[in-house]
Formats: sequence, C-alpha cells, structure tokens
Amino acid sequence: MSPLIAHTDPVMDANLMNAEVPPGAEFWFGTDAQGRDIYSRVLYGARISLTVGVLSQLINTAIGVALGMSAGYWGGWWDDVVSGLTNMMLAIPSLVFALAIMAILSPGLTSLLIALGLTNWSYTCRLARASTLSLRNQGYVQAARILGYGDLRIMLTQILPNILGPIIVIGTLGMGGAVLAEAALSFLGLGIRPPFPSWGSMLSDARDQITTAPWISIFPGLAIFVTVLGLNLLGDGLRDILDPQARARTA
Amino acid sequence: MLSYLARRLIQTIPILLAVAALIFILFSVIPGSFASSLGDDGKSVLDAETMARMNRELGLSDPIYVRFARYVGQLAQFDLGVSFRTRQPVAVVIAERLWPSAQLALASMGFAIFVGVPLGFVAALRPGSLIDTGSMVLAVSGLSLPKFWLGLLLMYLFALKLGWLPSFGYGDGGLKHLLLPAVALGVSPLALLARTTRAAVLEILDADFVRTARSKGMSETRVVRWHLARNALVIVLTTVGLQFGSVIGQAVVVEKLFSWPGLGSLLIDSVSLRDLPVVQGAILTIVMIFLVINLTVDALCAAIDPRIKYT
Amino acid sequence: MLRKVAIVAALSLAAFAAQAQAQTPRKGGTIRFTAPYGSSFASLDIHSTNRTQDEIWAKAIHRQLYNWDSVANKPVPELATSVTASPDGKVHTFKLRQDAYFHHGRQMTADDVIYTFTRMMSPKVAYPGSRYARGIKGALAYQKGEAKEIAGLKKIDDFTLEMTFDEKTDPGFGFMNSYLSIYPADEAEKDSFQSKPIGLGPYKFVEYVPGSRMVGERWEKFYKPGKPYADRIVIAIMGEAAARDVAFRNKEIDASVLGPAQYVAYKADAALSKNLLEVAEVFTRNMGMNPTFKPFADKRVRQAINHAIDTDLIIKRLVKDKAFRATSWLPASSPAYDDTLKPYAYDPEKAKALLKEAGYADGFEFEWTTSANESWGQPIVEAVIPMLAKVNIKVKVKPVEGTVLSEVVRKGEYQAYIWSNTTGPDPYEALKCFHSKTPQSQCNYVLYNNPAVDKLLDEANATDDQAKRIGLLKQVNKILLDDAPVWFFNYNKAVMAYQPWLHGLQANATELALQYYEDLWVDDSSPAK
Amino acid sequence: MSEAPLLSVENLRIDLAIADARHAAVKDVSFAIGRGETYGLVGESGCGKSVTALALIGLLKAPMSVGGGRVRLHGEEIQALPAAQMRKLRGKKISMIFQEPMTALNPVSPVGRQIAEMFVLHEGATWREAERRAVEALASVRVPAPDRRVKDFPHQLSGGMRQRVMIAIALACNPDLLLADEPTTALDVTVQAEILELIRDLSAAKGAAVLMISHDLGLIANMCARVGVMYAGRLVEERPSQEIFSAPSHPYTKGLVASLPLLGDRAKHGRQRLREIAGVVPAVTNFPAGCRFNPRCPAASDICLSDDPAPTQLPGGLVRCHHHD
Repeated sequence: MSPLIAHTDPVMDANLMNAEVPPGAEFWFGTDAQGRDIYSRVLYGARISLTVGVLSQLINTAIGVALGMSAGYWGGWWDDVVSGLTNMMLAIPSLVFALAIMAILSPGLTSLLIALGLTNWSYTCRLARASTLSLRNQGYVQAARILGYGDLRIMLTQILPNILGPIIVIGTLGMGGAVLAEAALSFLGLGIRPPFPSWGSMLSDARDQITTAPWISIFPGLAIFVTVLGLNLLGDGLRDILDPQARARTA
Repeated sequence: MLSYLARRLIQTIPILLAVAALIFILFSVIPGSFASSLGDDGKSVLDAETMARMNRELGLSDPIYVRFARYVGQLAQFDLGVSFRTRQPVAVVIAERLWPSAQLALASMGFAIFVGVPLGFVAALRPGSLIDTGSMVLAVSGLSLPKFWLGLLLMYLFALKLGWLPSFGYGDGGLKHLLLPAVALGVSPLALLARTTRAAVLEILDADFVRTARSKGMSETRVVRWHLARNALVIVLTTVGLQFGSVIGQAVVVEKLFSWPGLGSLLIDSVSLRDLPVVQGAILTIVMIFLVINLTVDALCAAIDPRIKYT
Repeated sequence: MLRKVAIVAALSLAAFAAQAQAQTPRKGGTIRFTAPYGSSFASLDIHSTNRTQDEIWAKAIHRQLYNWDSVANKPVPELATSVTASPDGKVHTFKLRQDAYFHHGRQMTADDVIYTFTRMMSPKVAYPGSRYARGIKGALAYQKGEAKEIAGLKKIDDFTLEMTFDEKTDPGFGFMNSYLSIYPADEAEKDSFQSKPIGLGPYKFVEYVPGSRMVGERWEKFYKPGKPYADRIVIAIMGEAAARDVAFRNKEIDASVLGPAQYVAYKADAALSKNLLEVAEVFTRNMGMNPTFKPFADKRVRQAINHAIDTDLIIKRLVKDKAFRATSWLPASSPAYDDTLKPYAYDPEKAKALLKEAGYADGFEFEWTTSANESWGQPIVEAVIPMLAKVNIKVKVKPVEGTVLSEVVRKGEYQAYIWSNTTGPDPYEALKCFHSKTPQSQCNYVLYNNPAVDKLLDEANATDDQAKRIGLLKQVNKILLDDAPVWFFNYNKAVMAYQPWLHGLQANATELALQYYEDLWVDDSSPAK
Repeated sequence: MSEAPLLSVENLRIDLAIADARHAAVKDVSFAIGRGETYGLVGESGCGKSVTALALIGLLKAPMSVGGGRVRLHGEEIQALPAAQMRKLRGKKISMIFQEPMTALNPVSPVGRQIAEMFVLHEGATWREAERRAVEALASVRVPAPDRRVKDFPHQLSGGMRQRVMIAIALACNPDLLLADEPTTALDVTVQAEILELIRDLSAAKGAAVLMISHDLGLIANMCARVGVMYAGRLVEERPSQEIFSAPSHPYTKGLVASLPLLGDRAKHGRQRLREIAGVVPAVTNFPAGCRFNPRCPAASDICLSDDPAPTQLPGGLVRCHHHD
C-alpha cells in the first residue's frame, strides 16, 4: 500500500539540497536531515513498525499461551519449570536482553522479531496459566477428559477458546510496547537496519534536531502515539466483546 | 510465615542460576570485547599485542566451558568477580550504584503510584467523564512516548523554559535533581497503574459485596473507603510490584540522558565496553531485586487479603 | 578554501589569546566542564584505559612526562625541566621537576617515574601504555618475568633519570598520553587508589559519582605558581548531545562539545555564536575498503567510489561544515599536510566509466559496517547510499556497536567500514599504518601494500632531517590519494561552545575536549558558586 | 385494609436501555405488603423478581432504571426520593439479603466489622460500641461462639454461616421491610430450612415484613401468606398461598404447581427446578406481542397473540389471563 500513496522513495529520493525543509505544499511533513520526504518515510516506517509490533507480539502470545496453558493444565514439575522461566523473563531487564540478541544477530527485521518476540511473553504466560488453572476442573473439561480426548485436543478445543479474550487484550497492548522497544533499541544504535525507516529510528535519529527542526520528530512521534492509542482502544474494545462478564453486564 | 519466606527465597536460587547461565552464554557469543572497546572511539589506539595480552589476562582466551566453570565456582562463593575496566570487585562497582538506582526507582514509582492510582480511581468512579477520557489519553501518551523523547521534552520545559529544575546530574542526591528523571521514568508505570486501577475498581464496583454495602445505606465515599480501597489495593500492589522490579532495568535510557549514576547506566556502559563481569553482576542484582520486591509484594498482599495463604 | 579556513581558525585563536591577555585571571569559582564521549568513565586507574573520555578527567588529576603544546603543536616536556638525548637517539636523560608534589603531599622523584613505567610493563596486567613503554630496554624481559626490573630505567639521583630505548626513539608523542601518567609509588599499590586517585595534576580528587560527575579541588602545591585559578572543577559526564545542549543553554555547564546539528543552531544564535571555539583536529574520517573483497581490489573501483560520492555536499549539508574536505590521509593540521592536493571531484560519469573499465558496468553490492556515530557513522552512510545507487553500486548496511566495529576492522571481517582514525600529531606514525609490514590488527586496516610507499616510509624513519622527512611523507600522502585505499571523507573540525565567563580555553588540535585545566578560569559572572 | 399498607407498589415499570431503545423489563407490577406480613414473589429466572426488589431498595444500576409507577413506604412515595434520603432508608427501613453469601460479603473485611458498620451508619454508634453489638447480632442469628466469629473473614465461614451473617446485617437496625432475594438457593439443602426458619423467626420477633423472592414455589408456600407470580416482567397472578396451590388460575402458575413434587415430598426429593414447562422465558428485547406467555401457553388462542390481557380481580387476588379459570 505504501508505495502507492507515498510521494517518493523513502531511501533513494534523498536530496541533501532539500535537507530540513519545514512542512509545506511539496513536502507535507517536511524533510529530514538527509533531505528525505518525512511523509513517505512515515508511511514506509508504518510497514516496519507495525510488522515489528504485530509479529513480535504474535510470537510472544504463541510462546506465552503454549507455556502458560500447558503449565496450568499439566501442573507438576512442568509448572515449576515454566513458573521459574516466567519469573526469570520478568526479572531480566528486557531491553538489555534484546540489545544482546541484536548485537549477536546484527540489526534487521528478523533479529528485531527474535529480540522482541522472545523477551516479552511472561505476562501472557502468567495470564494463560492462571486462566487455565481456573478452567481445568470445570465440568466440560472433565467431561472431555472422560470422553477420552487427548490432552492436546482438550487444550486446543476446550481451554484455548475460553482464555483467549484477556490474552488478546494483553497482546494488543504489547504491540504498542514493541513499537516503543524498537525505538529504544534504535536510540542505543541497534534497531532496524538503516537506511530503511521505522518510526522509532526516525524519532531517535531526530533527537538532536528537536529545537532546530522539530517536525522531523513530531510526525513519527504522532504516528506512534496514534498507533498506540488505537491499539489500546482496540484492546479495550476487544475486552468488552470477549469478556463474558462484560457481556453479561450489558445484556 | 518465616518458613514460607525461606522457601520462596530458596526458590529464587535456580532462577538466579538460570539467569547467570543465560547471560553468560549470550555475552560469550556477542561480538566485540573489552580490549576492542578500548579503541572504539577512533581516537584512542590500543596496539594488537596489548589487546592479545589483555584477552589472556582477563581469561577471555580460555574455552567457554572453562570460563563458565570458573564463573559458577566464583558465584558459589558469592563472588561476582572483578570488573575488567576498574579492576575493582564487581560487588563494589555495583554497590556504589545501588542507592542512586533505588532513589530513582522509588521516586518514579512514588510518582506513578500517587498520581496513577488516584487517577485510575477517579476515572473508574466517573466512567465516561472528562477525567476518565483525560486520564486515558494521558495514559496512552505515557505509553506511547519513548522515554528519551519524553526526558528531552521535560528538560526543555522545566529546566530551560521555566528554569525550575536543573536539567541533568545527580547534584547532592536531593529531590531537585531527582524530579525530572523520576517523572520521565515514572510516566509509563503511571499509565499502566492508572489503567490497572481503573479496571480493578470497575470490576470491584460490579462485585456483589459493593451492592451489599450500598444496601446498607452507605454513601459512595464510604463504599470506596470501607470496601473498595482495600480490595483494589491487592490488584494494584501486584502491578506495582511487577513495575517496581522492572523500572530499575528500564532506567537505562533515562539514566543515560540525565547523567544519573544508577545501575541502568552502569549496565549499558558495561555492555558497550563488554565489561562482562559487571554486566553479569548487574543483571543478577537487578533480577535479585526484582524477585525480592515481588516476594515482599506477595507478603503484603497476603497481609491485606486474608484469602491468600502462605502456601 | 582550506587555506582560508585555516587562516580564519588562526585568526580566531589569535583573537582569543588577545582576549585572554586583556583580563587578569580571577582566582576562585568553579569550572563546570563536560565529558561528552559516553555515559561513564571506564576507570579511575588512568593506566588501564586509553579512552578519550577518561583522558578528560585525567588532565585534571594527573600529569605525564610530556604534554602537548597546543600553540607550538608538538609534545613538550612537562614533568621534566630538560630532556637530553644521546646522538643515536636511544638514551634520554630526564631532569625532573623539583617542585612537583603528589596530592598526598609528597614530592615527585625519579623513583615514581621508574615505578610508573615498571607498572606499565606488569607481567600480570595488560596496560594500554605498554605500547610505548615496551620500547624501553629490558621492558619486555621484565614483562616476561626474566628480569626483576627494567634495565633501561636508571636513577641517577632523585631528580635525574636515564632512560635507554632499544631503538632510536622520540618519546614525546607516546609519553604525553594520559595513560602514562606518573603515579606515586607509595600510594598506587593500595586498593584505595582505585577509587581515590592521587596524581600531580592541578586538581586534587574530591569525589566521583559514577556515571554522573567527577569533582576536584585546587591543588595548592601545583607546580605552576598561581595556578590553577578555580577553587573547584566539576566534570559532568554527558554523552547525549541533546541533553548537553539543554544544560548548556540553561547555563549549567561552562563548555560543551558540539555536534553538527547544534553547531548550526549555535552559529545562528546571536549570543551563542560569540563563544564558539573551532579547531581542525587530527582525525580523518574515511570508508575503508577491504581488498580481499574482489571489487575493492581494483584501484579503479576505489577511485570510482571517491568520484561517485558528492563529498562536499555531504560535508556542507549534513555535517554542516563542521569538517574539512579530506584531500588524502594527513589532515590540514599535520605538518606534512600537502595543500596542493586536489580532492576527487564529484563526477558520477567518470565513476561509471572507471567501473566499466574495471568490469563493473552493472555495478555490484557490498556490505558496509558502521557504528551509530553521527559524524562518521550511520547518517553518513545513509547519505552515501543514494549517491552510490546512481552508479549502480548497492549498499547493504551492517550497523554495529563501536567495540564491534573496532574488532571486525582489526580482524578484517568486513567489506567496507566507516571510521574516524587518528592522523596526528606525528605524521610518520599516521602514515606508518600504510606500511605493508604493519599488521591489519595494528592499523593497516585496509591491508595496504605498496613497495614504493614502504620505501618512502623507511627512508623517512631513518632520516634526522626534518624537512626531508616531511618531504618524503608528503610523497606518501600523495600516492595514497591516487591509490584511494579508502574513501577520503573529511578531517574533523571540533567545535566547543563555552560560556562567556569561561576563559583560557586552548585550541588543542589533538582533541579539543582535552583542555589545560590549570589555565582555565571563570570570571565572577559565572552563576556557579 | 383501612390502614395504609407498609409497602405498596403501583404500576411499577422498570426500563432497560439498550442503545437508544428503552425496553420495559418490568411493567404494570402492583402489589402491597402489610406490616409484619411475609409476601412471596415467585417465577423462573429472568422474570424480573430480583430487579423488582432492587428497584424497591433503590439499587438499580444502569442500564436499568425505574420507568414509572409508585412505590410507597408507610404511605410515602419513595421511588423518586433524592439519593441522600433514599440512602437513609436503606438498611434502616428496608434491607436486603442476597443470593450468594460468599460474594455478597467483603472478602477482606472481618464479618464483625461488616455488621458493626450498620450501627455506625444508622445509629451513630462508635466503632467500639458497634463491634460489641455485632457480637450480639451474631449471637441472635444463632452463630456459635460469636465473640470469636466476629474476627473471622467470610472465606473462613461455611455458606450457612455467611448467610446468617447477612441476616444479622440486614436485621441489625430493625428494618420494617426485609427483601430476601433467593436467600437459600446457593446453600446446601440441609441448611436451607434452618436459614428460612431464622428469617421467619427473627422477622416475626422484630416485626419486619418480608418480601421473599424465589423460583421455588414450595419454599414460598411454606413461608408466605400471599404469593405473587411473575412472568416476563409481569405479575401474572397474585393470591393467598393456600389458594394458589389448591386452585391456580393462570396457566403459568398451573405449570409451576404441576411441576412441584407433592407437598411433603420435598424433603425426600430435594429442591426441584421448574423444568417441566416447555420453552424458556423470552429475553427482555424479545417479548412477544399480546400475552407474554403465549409462546409457551398450552391454552393460547388468537386473542392471546394480539391482546395483552388486563388483570382480572379474583376473590383475594388477581390474575392476568384471557383464559383464566
């Protein structure tokens, strides 16, 4: 979509003679220090920032649900192991963890997905485990067990659909977090592979021009704000739709 | 109670060991070394021979399993090793950062709690009101502004434009220097706390016992004071614990920006200088603090909510 | 153009000196300096770190045998009153100062100097300074444990020291480095020394808040009478340029090193522009090209790259004129700088022709390793990418941290890198990096190998005739330009903004952030107590 | 009835606001309760019984609200009282017992304190005095060792004990009217009888009238002098309890009665749900035209599908049916 609505190429259409042009008719959002159209870069940046946000959060959710649900369902030593892992991941400063992974794998989209996708699943895991625990002894789950369903089938068909609501909410909130984490990594020099733009890297690149050319940072900043706001509202909306209690309240 | 605490403390040992192993492996395969960092500004020059000697001296030329065995051996004796760069014991290097870190964490969490929790309360009691919407927007701003960005804005506003506060530094460790970094760091836990509190209060407002309280002829303020606050506190405390623990690790960017002498900036500097013993020690310390804080929170919750038992 | 800039710089320096003379330095007050290269000091044991960031504090606390004279542009004896060299240049006799006192009150003697150089060669610890101490006769034997002391260090009397080197040596360039500071023999072995350094410098260590600041107070027995002027010095650690900008505008710091973005802003500001100190430093920013990567083995390709990049445009628009166009390896401030050299003209057509000749008409792709540095890192690479794309050369960027950059470059694990390299003050040392015998891990990062250059360098090293030496080095510099082992980007222009009440700054070409604290003073308009 | 009844409800209407539409969840409900009388309200879940009780005590929450009608207590209208005055009535004049004694009590507050609050709120007692009286109140609901139990938290008590605490709270300030919303539904069969007995005895002793709400017709029959039957937000029949069992008039009541095990068999069979009437109560948004019971009514005719029946006076009561007996 971006190539269609963007004016110019966000990387190659750099014209240093047009550096730091304020917003106007030709450049709607102005240009950056390299003379690149910020409007185009914000559009392209959306692709990377949203990919990072959505995909890394999907990975987190998958890991968190798989670990949390199995731990809650099976209990025992596996539960202990997962709880330990969860506590560990909660406790390790995730930014430093991500930084180390980025340094090892060297910056880029895949590395970002790994760095951010492997480090933020603990909340989801905790939630999935707690919800599974409360469902494990429900009648319909026990009925399924009596019917001879396999553990995996029970988890996937009986438990998963019933714990998904709050997990999706956490997931949407985490997407905003991932967009910001990418910005922080860019600030520390290990974000997305330049020269391709992400909102975070645009923002961190522009920090020295905050007084001389504020528009360079305002627009990616606004993009992040609107996105996180949207994701939060989406999360709230999903909670209202998916939370059985909230549904009962309105019915 | 005591045996519960003791058991919980013992449970942290495998976690600490796992963290130690994970960090050790990560920072063993990471490219770059302390010696190469001594020539990284393009100005200073470290000659090849000294570099090689330095790697030998620091034990970096040994195979990874030898180094790991040595490291675990040290840990078993509660020895975090010696910093590559200052050649002081890691424990000493970390100790001098603890108090500033604690100050920053306490101040930012204090700010988050004393603003976020009441905000969440008010928003929940008047859902859909201006305050509710306002606090939601504020919360989202807090969650969507990168910290370095927010820090810079605060500096411009409160130091440069208004001249109320110094823009950077530790000063004598007083409130004046603490305020701006604490706010920059506290805004995102504030946002989370406000949202969690709001959700918790809304849920409790729907609880049967609140209806009971009302059926007794209680005014809304008394309902909140006598029945709601304590119940909400449990949920809020758990969030506070999780945030408190992670705020120390998240302080990296803010400490760098404000020249604050905390663990975060120590950690990030040690990462960029590849001072591995300090990196490992600092992370272990942060993890330990996190675990202890959460243990404390659990104990507090148990004290507040009689349903929670020490199991 | 370069000449003009040099003249302007000289003029501003002259004006500066005039201003300094016009006023009598005030005694007292606090100097609030900044350390801009990172968010902490590496160590309080200056022997163990050679980072510029640490030299900034060391200049307040410590002193070395030599110091850089920023006016004469050469190293001069500092802790010695005289240095006499034997005719073969191997034996140097130091007459030491008799008025230098360590901060714990004891007078410095030859024993302290011997202790310092012996420590440098410690068999157990690898110190960066061993690079220069290694040349002392018997130093290596001591390091290997074959001798109990270094044979080449001989104490004649308390204030006379004889130092014998294995080869002809001019020790000044090496011994002026802060990481060869003279330590008090009786204190330096104590554990407390690691946290409370004791030196000979103008300021006495008071406190260090790690990651935040170092504070020193006037050392009353400093060996220069009447100096230092200020009562206290506070060196704030401020790695973030944007934060430094706020602090400076808010008058919380007295001096700030500026990056390109701020340089423009400060120049445009009526008040701030009055107090800018600019100096051409001795660093050359360049893109190294690895000859083991096939296209870069061809000189025509390397030249094509130099032609394809509009270097002047990048310097003007992106670096905001905070640099001088590089015309070869040696910078404008170097004594062997050749102002007749013409840089590669921006000529994409010629670049295409050269590429075609070399067999790369359709271009090629290479991986460019870069740090995030704003002046010689990622932003520059981003500006170059579209320019190279116009001659069909594609670039894949590999961003790394500083320490990784320095590692991969030394190991040769790169196709191209962009870095800033010290190219002074000694032009021979700078050019020796292109001697084929210099290993890649040392500083021949681009594996340069040209017998003609080797020969010229050997000759330059052998001669005692300074003029001849300079002439030979100029030839090397010219060959390098033609061979284009790197993309010659720019020579750094360092800019420091200072508050109107701060006086006595010097245009130190080796590194502007390294100031002579004993000469600095603040007048009473300073808001600091 | 020459004297004004303790409580009279006239044409009560309760609205449910969904989007912009207002649906009458409860409509045209009228009944009266005399002093000390025990009145039963019966019907399946979703009939509007609990909502009616909540409306009486003024605790309807959005999207529910009182849409019309009058509620009089001691002859004075209370349905439109300002919040502050309504609050003074609650607990003091009208109090309520809820279905789930576990969730109806604050889990993090000792039960003694939750009782004591009543004395502090309505009688201006000091906390110390209130705590002392809480022990008495607990004793009066036959909780053993009340001086120790007051310090217990709800989760430390059994379901029956908790409901006793609820009763102690509700009757603490000698209210004129006690609303008991399915007070025994969540309890074990064995304690149900005890709790009912307790409610009956104490309310009699304190002279409180009781509005007993239940889906269990058998329970109502034992407790109440008069019974109202609700269906889909309407009071479809109101009779003295003897009559309603011997000669139910409305087809719905008939169904309820038919589904009961014989009186006296209750103890043997335990509680019975009203499963035997085919179909379910329609949703508020989906009430049928005409008589609301018509989809499930065995006697439904054309008029039932088109016309909403008006109430018909019967000896000692009324019925709302085109085809009543």
